[in-house]
Amino acid sequence: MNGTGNGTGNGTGNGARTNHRFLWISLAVLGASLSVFGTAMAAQASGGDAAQATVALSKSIGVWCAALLTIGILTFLYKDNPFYKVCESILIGVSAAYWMVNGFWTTLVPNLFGKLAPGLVREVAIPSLPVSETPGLDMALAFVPLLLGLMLLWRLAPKGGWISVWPLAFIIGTTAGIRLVASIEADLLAQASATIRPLVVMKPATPAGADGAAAVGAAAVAATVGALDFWGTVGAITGVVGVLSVLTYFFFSLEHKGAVGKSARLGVWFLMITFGSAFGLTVMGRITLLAQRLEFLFKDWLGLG
Amino acid sequence: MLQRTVPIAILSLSGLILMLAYFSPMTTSWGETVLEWFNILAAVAFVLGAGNLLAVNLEKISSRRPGWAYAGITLVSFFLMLGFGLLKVGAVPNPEHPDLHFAGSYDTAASPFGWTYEYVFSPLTATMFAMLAFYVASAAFRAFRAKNTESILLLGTAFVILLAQTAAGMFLTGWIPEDSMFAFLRLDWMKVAITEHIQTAGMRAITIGIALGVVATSLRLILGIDKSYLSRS
Amino acid sequence: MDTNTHDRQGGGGGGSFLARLGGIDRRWIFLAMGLSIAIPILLKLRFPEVPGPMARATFDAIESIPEGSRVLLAFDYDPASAGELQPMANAMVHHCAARGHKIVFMALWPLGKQMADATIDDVLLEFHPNYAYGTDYVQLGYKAGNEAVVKLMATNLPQQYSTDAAGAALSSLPLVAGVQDLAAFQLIASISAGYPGAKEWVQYANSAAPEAFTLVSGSTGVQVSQLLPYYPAQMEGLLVAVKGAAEYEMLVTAKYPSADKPELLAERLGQGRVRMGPQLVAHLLMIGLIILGNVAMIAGRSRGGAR
Amino acid sequence: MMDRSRTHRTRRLAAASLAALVATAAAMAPFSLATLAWAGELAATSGASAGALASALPAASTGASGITEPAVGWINTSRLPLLVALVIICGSVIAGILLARSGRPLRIRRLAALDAVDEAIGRATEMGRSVLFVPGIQDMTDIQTVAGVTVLGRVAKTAAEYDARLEVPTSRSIVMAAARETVQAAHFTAGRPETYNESNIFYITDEQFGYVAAVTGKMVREKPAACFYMGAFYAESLLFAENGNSIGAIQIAGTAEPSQLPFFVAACDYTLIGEEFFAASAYLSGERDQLGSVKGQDFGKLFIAAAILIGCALATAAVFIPSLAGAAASFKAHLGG
Repeated sequence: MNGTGNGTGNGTGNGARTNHRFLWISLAVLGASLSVFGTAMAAQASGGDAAQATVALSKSIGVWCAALLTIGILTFLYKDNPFYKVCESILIGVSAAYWMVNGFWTTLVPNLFGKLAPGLVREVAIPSLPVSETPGLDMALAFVPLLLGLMLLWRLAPKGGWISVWPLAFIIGTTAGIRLVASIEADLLAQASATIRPLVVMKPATPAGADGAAAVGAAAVAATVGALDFWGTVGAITGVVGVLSVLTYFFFSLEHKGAVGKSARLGVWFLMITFGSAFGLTVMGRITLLAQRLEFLFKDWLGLG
Repeated sequence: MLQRTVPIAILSLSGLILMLAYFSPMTTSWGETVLEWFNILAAVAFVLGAGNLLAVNLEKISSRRPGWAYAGITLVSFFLMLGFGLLKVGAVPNPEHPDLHFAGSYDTAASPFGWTYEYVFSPLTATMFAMLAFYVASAAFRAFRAKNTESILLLGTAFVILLAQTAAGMFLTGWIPEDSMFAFLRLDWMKVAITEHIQTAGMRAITIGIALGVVATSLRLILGIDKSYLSRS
Repeated sequence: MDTNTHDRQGGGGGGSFLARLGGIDRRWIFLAMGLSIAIPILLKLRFPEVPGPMARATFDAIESIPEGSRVLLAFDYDPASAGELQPMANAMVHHCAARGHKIVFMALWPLGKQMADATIDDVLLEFHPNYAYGTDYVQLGYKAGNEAVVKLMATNLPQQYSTDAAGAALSSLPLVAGVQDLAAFQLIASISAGYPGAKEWVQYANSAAPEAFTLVSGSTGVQVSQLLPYYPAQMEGLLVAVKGAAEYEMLVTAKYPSADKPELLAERLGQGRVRMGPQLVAHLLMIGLIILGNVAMIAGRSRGGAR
Repeated sequence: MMDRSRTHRTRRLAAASLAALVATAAAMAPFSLATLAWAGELAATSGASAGALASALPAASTGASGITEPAVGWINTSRLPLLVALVIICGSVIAGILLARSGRPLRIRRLAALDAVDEAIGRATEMGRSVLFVPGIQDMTDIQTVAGVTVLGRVAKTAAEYDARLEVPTSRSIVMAAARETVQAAHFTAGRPETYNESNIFYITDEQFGYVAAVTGKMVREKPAACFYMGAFYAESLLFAENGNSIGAIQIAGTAEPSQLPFFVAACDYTLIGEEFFAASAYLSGERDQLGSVKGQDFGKLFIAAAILIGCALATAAVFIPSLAGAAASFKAHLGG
């Protein structure tokens, strides 16, 4: 532990005073922003043109803000620079807070506090919080994650940090148990079952009235059995051979030599085609993303087109 | 004992119970309950993340490490957003309960939190995402070189798919009649054949392998063979 | 897997111009990519699309059902995928209305209802002002439950949707008053960005009544590989990504132009083609880059001997 | 014929697993009833996911319809085939472990990517630069993250032995906690607990692209000589790999996210593909038990390959002999769980 601390604040040492000053500065900035927005909201509430003007102003400030931040991120393509670093720092701060706020209002308040103190939550934040028929049981069950959470946080305490391994063991254990069964069901068996198909494909029964729907009865059956769908058959065999050869590639027990080596090599070829195809198919979506950013810059910000 | 045996026991037991719980109608929902607990746990653990974020950035500032000013920006934007959200600053009142401040919604563009989401958070993340268009190009240029059979297949497939994705594909091979015996030379035919037969097969095998890997990894943990997460022996 | 070990040296290290190209500063590639997307957007470049078989099949599916058929359009996406899917939605709504089909809107995604509402305002009522709510179109809105919604609709639609999105009883809306299940529709289209979406429609709607209706779908590029196995057996039409949208737009606007608002129609039903401009140039750039990289490698190899 | 012997085996295995389940269920009955009541309540009150749950509950208890086995209150008979598959697959992994314990020589092929791990860390040490380990962007509820963290344990041990500086930025608080435990454990195992520095494992933000912005920024500024990407990755895979390449780092990736494999394969030096990634921590540990479990995975693969071959043979035969169609379809359906 070389003085960086772990969130307990016990390691900050000689920089403590600077930190305090910094905290005060950020609090002041926070206060200032709050008052600005407060005024704007008050103007909006009072109605009239002033409110509309405020909304329009807040939107055009917003568009400028978004445009500058967009450009800031793009400058990273040329090289790392202070503009990018500012954008990066804002992004980290804002997004970390965003997810924490989200977790607080959508998980902690309804699912934890709402179980532990439903009356209070209903009174303060969620008037529509459903009334439970078994509040006692709910509360008891809500204590489990709370307890686990507190054990996890215990690592911030100076002593007994080993207790935080317990909730981790619980998390890892449950994850392993749930995913084990789920992956056998949804991935292993489902995919194996989907691979199974006839390796010979015949043309569909009646060629959909191509010959004026003349084929009836025995004639139709004869036509069905006779016609081999060449490309369908090739496709079906390719699919099964592909799955089996790639599985051979994943064999760990055998060196890739001899017949196994040949099959594994074929498997690698299948993998390469798979990856090439997936790569090519993704490009379109990525270009759309950039096109949308550029459209925003050109149209919404600069008013071109 | 408390530091080593108990965690292993907790892990094995919780894993086993959840494995078997799936098979009884009475306990099927346990998995979902645990995942719900996990969400709460993750939200509680934000304290850990936030504490760490503070510690790292405050240390940068206090020791005047290079770039300490950026740490300041991170902290200011963090606290602003956190304050806006937790206090529901400027929240739009709930029409049914206009008197309850905390019942209002804080994420519409009319509130500071929603505004910051719309004009700061979204453009920043969307632009980071959009950078992929550039990196896809540079990766294709650098990595798609015909060095051996494998790389020829990789780049050849990507090449065919890229051509087939645009009007260029139709321009080049669209004149080949669809019902002729040379229809397989059409780029759109090739694209469908590759994705439907080969890519599907490849992805299937990968998925089967992954499932087996998940089983083995989970079992190693549940059986207590893999104990790499245990510190302080 | 070791695929790429020797790349770090690039193709640089002297040699001819071509060989040096292999180790070019990647920022030139970035610049080229940026320009190849920016310029078509600024110039609004549109390239002619040649409709492929899938877009044509989708178009034909909507053409082939009798005029005035009852059609269900499911908006299974949100704004994040609107870039790819909204052009399809616009063209499909215009196409259905131009054929005189009666349209029922719904959504499996929470924000899908808003996308549908926007499409109703921007396309349906804009180009077909005679369409009346209740008799010519109905908005059922969003229902939570993913594939369970489809399953229930397949057997008992009024139980899933007892009212429309605005809360009016279905029995009060002539278009859907007598509808019992999905078999009452001649065509179902899912414009789909993932789960739940087109795949669930195939699995749970089509399997319940395979002969009753035609199923078509519009899909994002990312999830298309999951849908390909169903085309054309279980899904008669499939529009894929912006390209599919652009091709379909071509077909629809060519057959059904707007008499009084041609410019507005060209804009609203031209988004796909406008977005294909940057796509075409950027894809050609990528193809060019791959060729260039290989030419540079071969040039470097022949000069520097075997490496 | 095939089908009958299969059902026979199914019955026997089902009986055995049933007995095990009875014991577990009996032990947990009071608790399970409580949970059930609670889940029912939840379903009645809160929205979409719970709605699905509510519909699942009655469906589960009546799920026996259509299956020949009689319905028993505390076991979901429709999931018996899955239970059988679970026993077979887990059994083969356990068999692999037992085989390893029996002392027979274990032969397992090498993975180039894992041979490169030591080399990459050694190179970073020589150059006096750091090693970067990215454990993916998902939380510990994703088994890929768990696998990534176990690989981290091995990487951290080597780094501790070489005295290389290892940095682990995480995008989840709980992953940070788990990574700290693991790296600390690795330092203990390496016999160098004093060199463990907790502040090298730090949380950035839960937001995917915020995390990417921070990590790529860090990469171009500090230029780590080796980058490991082990865990669940989405769109950020290529952002990491291309920036890592531009700073000349050795890059070793491992993920089971099929959609991102193409980008890692194209842009990284070595990529552990899907199953290889899950085998990596066992490989790196070098312990017999763990290597045995890798061998066990191969037994599982043999089972699956055999099932696919049998199914295809049946389905192909059914094309010519229509009376086999029922058997083929039921084999396929039973395999699907």
